[in-house]
Amino acid sequence: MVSPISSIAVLLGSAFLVGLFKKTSYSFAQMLSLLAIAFPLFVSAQWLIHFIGTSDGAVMLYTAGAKPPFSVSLQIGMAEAFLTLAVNLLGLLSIIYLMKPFKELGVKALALLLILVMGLNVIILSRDIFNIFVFLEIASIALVGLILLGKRKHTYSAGFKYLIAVAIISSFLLVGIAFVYYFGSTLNIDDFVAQNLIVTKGLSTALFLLFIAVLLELKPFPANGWALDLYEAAHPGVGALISGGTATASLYVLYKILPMGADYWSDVLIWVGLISFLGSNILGISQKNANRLLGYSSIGQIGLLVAVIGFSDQLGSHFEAIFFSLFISHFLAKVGLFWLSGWVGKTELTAWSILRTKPWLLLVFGIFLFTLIGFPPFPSFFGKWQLIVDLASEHGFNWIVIILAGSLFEGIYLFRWLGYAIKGEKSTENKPLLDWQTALPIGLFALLIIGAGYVSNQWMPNGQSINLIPVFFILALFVLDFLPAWIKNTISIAGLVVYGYLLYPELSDDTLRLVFAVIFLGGGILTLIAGYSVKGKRAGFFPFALMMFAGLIGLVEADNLLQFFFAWELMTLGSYVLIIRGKRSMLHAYNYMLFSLGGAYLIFMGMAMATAGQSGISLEILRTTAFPGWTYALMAIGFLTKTAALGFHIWLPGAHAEAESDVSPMVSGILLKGGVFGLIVLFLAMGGEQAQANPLVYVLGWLGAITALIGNLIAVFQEDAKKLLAYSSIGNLGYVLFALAFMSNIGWMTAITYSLNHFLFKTLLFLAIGGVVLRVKTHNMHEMGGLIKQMPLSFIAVLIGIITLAGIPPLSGYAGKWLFYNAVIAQGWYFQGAIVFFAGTIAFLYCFKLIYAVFLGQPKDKFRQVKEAPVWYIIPQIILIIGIMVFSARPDLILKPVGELLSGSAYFPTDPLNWESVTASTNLGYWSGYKIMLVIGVMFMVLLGWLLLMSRKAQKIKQFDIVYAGETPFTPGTTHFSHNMFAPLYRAIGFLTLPMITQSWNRVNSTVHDFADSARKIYSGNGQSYLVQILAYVVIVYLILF
Amino acid sequence: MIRNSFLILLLAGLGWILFQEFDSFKGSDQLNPVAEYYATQGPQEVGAANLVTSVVVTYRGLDTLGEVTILFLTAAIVGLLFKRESNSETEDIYGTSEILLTAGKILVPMLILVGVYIFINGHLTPGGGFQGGAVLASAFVLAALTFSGTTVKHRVLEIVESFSGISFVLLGILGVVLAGGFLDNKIFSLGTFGHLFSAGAIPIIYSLVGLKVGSELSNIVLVMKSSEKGGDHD
Amino acid sequence: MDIVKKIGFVLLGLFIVLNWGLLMAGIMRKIIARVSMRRGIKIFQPYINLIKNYSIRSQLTHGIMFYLGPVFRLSGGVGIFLFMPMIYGSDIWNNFSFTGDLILIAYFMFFGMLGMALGAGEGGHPYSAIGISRGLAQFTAIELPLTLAILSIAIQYQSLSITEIVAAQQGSILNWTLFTNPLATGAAMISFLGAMGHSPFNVVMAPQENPVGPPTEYHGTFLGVLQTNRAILHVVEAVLYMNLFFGGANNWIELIVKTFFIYFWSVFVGMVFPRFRVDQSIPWLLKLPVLIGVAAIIVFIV
Amino acid sequence: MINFNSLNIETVSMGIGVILFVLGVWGIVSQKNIIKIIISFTIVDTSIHLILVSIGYIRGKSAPIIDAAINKENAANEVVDPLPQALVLTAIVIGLGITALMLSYALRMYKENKSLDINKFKALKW
Repeated sequence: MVSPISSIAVLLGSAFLVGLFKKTSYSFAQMLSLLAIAFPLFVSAQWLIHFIGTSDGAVMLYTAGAKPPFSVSLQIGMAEAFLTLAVNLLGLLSIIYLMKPFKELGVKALALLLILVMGLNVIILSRDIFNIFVFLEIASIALVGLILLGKRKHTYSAGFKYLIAVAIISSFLLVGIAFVYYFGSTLNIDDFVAQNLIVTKGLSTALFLLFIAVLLELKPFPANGWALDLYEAAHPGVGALISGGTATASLYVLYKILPMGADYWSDVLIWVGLISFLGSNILGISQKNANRLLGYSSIGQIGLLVAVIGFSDQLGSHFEAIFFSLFISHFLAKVGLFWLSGWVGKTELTAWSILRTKPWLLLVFGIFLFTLIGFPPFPSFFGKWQLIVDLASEHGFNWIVIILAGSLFEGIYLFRWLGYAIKGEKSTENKPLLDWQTALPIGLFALLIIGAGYVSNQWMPNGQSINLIPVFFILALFVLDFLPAWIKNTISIAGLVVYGYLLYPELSDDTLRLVFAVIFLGGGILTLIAGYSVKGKRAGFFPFALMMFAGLIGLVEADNLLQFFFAWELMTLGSYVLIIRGKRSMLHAYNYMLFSLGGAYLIFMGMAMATAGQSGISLEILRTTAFPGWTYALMAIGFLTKTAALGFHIWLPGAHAEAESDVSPMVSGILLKGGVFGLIVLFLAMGGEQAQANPLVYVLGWLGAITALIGNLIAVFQEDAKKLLAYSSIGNLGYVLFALAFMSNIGWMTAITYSLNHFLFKTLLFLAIGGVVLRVKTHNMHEMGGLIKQMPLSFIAVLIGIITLAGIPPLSGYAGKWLFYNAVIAQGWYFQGAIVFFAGTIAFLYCFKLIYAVFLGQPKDKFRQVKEAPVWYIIPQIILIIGIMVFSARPDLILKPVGELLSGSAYFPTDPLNWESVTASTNLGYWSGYKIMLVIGVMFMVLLGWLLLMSRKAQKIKQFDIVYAGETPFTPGTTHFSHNMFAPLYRAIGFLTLPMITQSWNRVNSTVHDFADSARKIYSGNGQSYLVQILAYVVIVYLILF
Repeated sequence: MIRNSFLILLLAGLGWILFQEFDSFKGSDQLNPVAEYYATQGPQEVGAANLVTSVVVTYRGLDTLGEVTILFLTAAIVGLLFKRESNSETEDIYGTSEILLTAGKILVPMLILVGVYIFINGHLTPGGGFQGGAVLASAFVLAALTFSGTTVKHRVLEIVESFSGISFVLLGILGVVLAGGFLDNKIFSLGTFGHLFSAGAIPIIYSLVGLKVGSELSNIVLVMKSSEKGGDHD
Repeated sequence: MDIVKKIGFVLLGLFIVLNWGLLMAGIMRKIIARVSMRRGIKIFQPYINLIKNYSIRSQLTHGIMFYLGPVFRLSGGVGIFLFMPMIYGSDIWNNFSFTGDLILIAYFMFFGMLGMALGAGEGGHPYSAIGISRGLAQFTAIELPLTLAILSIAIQYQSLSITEIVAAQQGSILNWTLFTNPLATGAAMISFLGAMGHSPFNVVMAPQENPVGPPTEYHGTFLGVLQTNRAILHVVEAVLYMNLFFGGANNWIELIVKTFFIYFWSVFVGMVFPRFRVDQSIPWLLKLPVLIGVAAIIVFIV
Repeated sequence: MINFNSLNIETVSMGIGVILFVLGVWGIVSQKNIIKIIISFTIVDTSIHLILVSIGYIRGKSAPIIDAAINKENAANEVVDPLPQALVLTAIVIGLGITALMLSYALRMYKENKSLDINKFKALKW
């Protein structure tokens, strides 16, 4: 195999050679440098393949024909091979990406890049601290030169700040090395470690200088202003080199010298790293400049990596996998983002809407951001998962909190940024053209992320347990995105059908899961049918829709925590994109994402605490968790953010109302059940009826009741039809939460009945109203009216829907209500119960408002010509109506097996529902859906017939032929009483609906932003104060340590 | 005021840190193993009378390569920084004093001679490539300052430095091919200890380094000189 | 017992209830008139109105839902009758109460209201909508005390089956819920006032005195159907309260007497008290009656 | 009262080195003029060289060059540590490179906005 030394020589030699070329022969010089970097790339690749293939240990490379410690020695192992590969690839692509700026600056600049790459290679390979020092200097100096590329404003001052900072840092480094040599009498790392000297005051101080200098090279918060200025001033291509190249090398140096120091250095690394991670992510929140923001984010990510190095002992055998996945995520995503920002050209975040002109770039941007945050299926997800789990097993909970908090803050700015890109107002001026030099590197890195995701998935313990088939299916959909919508739609539906068919056998015995599987898959199919009405490509819709459904069904399938969390995040990701597709959804999708992220991290935290001290990660261990209080509380709150319980509901109305007509039913009727299922899993873990005593359950009960009341009450006062439905969802989920909290057999029957009903009628209503909105192009109910004449089918659908919603016999809604009364009385939660029933009667108000204001009353002139909703909307509605009818007539078909399952289980054995034939009974009361249906049906028909008989000669009359005291109205506008319909009620109890929660959340939000904005003032821009910060950092850390 | 007192505190802290080192520094009475190896094995292995040189050029040759690279980088970057000015021909606006002129006439050739001597004998006597190169550079600079007409062509300097740099690397690779490893000097016979033609590749390497350093240093200075001339009118 | 016979008796019972409803309406109108120093209508005026309305020739419809509205409404009334055991201990007069319990009736009340609301809505007359919105808004507040009362008696009797509740009140008059659980009765009887639509809770029917409320647009047969329903509904609701709080009835006479007084209670209050606006009635209903209801529950759980 | 007999050469040079280091840093963080800052840096640099040399010094031994004075066999007992001297050589060159770059950047900054006051270059911040 080719020795890495030769690649060093090649790089250096060609650097000297390139310096010779004249401007005229520039292109030749360029070709030469490309080849010169391609060679070491090839070498590293060769070694990496070798090490993967064989189990050989690292290989020592000696120079000057003498053994270390007398001569400088290099070492190449798996890690070195991989890191040099990364660095060399970065170098190669940088030359391509920076082709134009390089040409402006001339051959010398090419030489600089070659030397930089060479330096990084040596830093990674070398085992001699002084040698490392020399090449660190080389790398820094080369960078100082490279920042002249694509000259921007203030480059010089930024360069000077960087230089002086690096000079100080290297002075500390050199002094440290000098004394390490004095006390250790060697410069070779391995030799030093082998001696394991007794730690004297002098030696520890020497090592302190060494370590702190290397740490400072990694720009720890807050001693990093110089680096931030450089990030801002330099060409993004150079920023990529700093963030991806030098940081990588310095990180590895840290890892190499770690054994030299005493044990406490691991803790120092952890604290330094985590403080960096948290600090720079907080300060990033109020950053408006893209490049500088990337700087903040880089520093944060690198901080996390430093901490991971510090954790290396705790992580043990998982260290490589974790470090790999986190490192590769940072490397690929951050470099890719820098390159993207180079293409965007303008610095302010809002300008990134320009990405919309190149959809695939937008996709890539999304991939990068989600990789940074750590969403599946990207590598960082697996890294973070394993990291947190391992830390939990060490009871390092406060560390976990810091990491998750940092990630959350990171999410705050990254998703705002994504929002700008997807939905921000189009920038007017002409778009930059996308040449291959830009497209190639970015695209390549995006692809590499996918690959890396697969690798880290396979590498991580339990990684293989994740079912990747859906993911591959989704990827395929991305590839097929060029096809017309109806084909992709068919493929997606087929996918769901087939998957359901394959899934059925393993769920057929577990009715509880089966019900939700039906909701998720069946609902998915139905709502996708509506999608046929969309013409054109509908680019980027189906992959994410399928992602959401894959996530949901994954929840049902999951039998270990990793699978569950994977599915959960997948669902969040897909639904976020679906929601943000709506017209005015930027803010709502942002809120949705932040709440989901926060919730997900709480769930994550809970799971981690559950794994602590237990073997394996199967869902079972939730029952035997060592910290029941924390685990359950955290997870419960996490799930409540998804079910939009009061307090976490503010994202829902906008998100559901502004979404596309056929997306609203997905995210309302179906997505919310994800949270419900999560709660079910959690409550099952809490262990059935004996959990009734659990105060958490009691609190959740009250929360559910109040949510139901407030949700419904707010819905009553909505003028926007979809918002009304959205708030009603909040209320209905409140019922479900309340019923689950009973932790009793009947209670759960109620909850499941409610979930199923809510799925049926809410999907139905959203489809129907969506169809109407599609036609009349407005959400405002008071602008509609009298549409029954144009849209009879939609009217019937809504009628059925609201009868079910209001729980009026004979339809299945009543089943829920009846079970409810029994459960409440059995449980003795009378007052919560009373509140919920009050909520139920209030629901009746908005039901009426919905159907009356839209379909009845006075038709408006502008809508006289509208047609019935598209047939693709009607079909699923009919299917759903049939579903409701069947469930109403024969509730036993579903409730019987569920009941048997519950009472059969160890969880809820006592007083179940008794069935004789179709009549259900408890020890309180009885109810026979079938007979009620029969009686009412017959009676209704008889009376109808009778009326028909009596008034057979009834004749149709005109719209305005109404008894109108004195005069006749002439405009429907004044005659259609629907705006602010329940004003008296509002005067009476409207104060309950004041947006207090929203206000308090806003207050939290603004507080955080103000803090970040004032905190980042420490980066005063004065090079000297940066130096003071560095000095202070050194001194303070020293005083803390000694 | 507050800032200053804060600085005082910081410096006190820094002083405290360094004092730890000073406090635990006791000097040393005999060589540590590594140094002893250099002293005992050095002459046989490398064959250079000047042990420092043997360490610099051979044992820690990689560092030296790094140094050379750093100088190269510096020269290149300074060149980039003053691109526009550097090609503006340096016309002398100060004029040269009689003394300088005379001194220059005498000194420049001698300086060149001394410089070359220093780096050629780098393996025997104190000094070496860097020192010699520095002297050489001083000669060029002096010349440039003195005889306003005769400016050294950047092109020439560039070629010299690139050429010497590449040859340095090539010699290093030859070490891998012919001898014990990268930058091993035993590619040529070690010769008789203490003579000019001894210590294998060291004299050649040092000469190359000398040339390189000389050209680079003079390059840097000349570029800056010309730039601050050109700088006045922009 | 075979289904034909059953249906026969059900229809008979329905006929009795209808007549008693009409008659009672007439009597009440008469009483009201006399109290306010008027001669008032004939006792049989409701019959006359009904017949007149059914025999009007001209019939105008605003559309399908306008048509279905009355059917829903009547189904609501008749349905409650069907699910209500009328006479305690007789298989003949317990109608179809075996299909569902108290909860079924409580929720089936919505059925008629919904139909009324929709039908009136299609009528396209703003006053109808105004009346409905007021009615529904007030109804939410009316339901709450009733709900609490129902919960209270459900706790008391540990049953939701009306038949069992009645059975538990047999024996002495002191077994009536009225005496065993006066608080629940109190709460329920207040909400009964609202349900009956007399003053002080009759603003629903009077956006302005004429034309009136939800049925504004209705006339002829449609109005006839609505009046039929009202007659039935009033009796049946009274029967419900009778069953729950006043020991039920062992025969039709007892039923008639009890329902008369229960109904009279609402008329009595209506004559004494002035009319609430909706935004006054709701807070009022949510204060005192709810407190009583809560108390009715507390006495059982402590 | 310092005991001068105990004050041997390497201790002195080490002490001076340390003091110079602190002084240089003081100059860097207190001076406003960029050129002065650079000069302070060179002081720091030099102090490091002093420290290195004094680390390499062996009491009473001579320079590590084998010539007439020192016989080859017994070199180990007669020379000082050559390694730190080699390091110093490298350190000097690196320092030179960095200093040169600083000066050129300073020159550039001066040309950009006719000032050498470090407080005048705050365009990039936060």
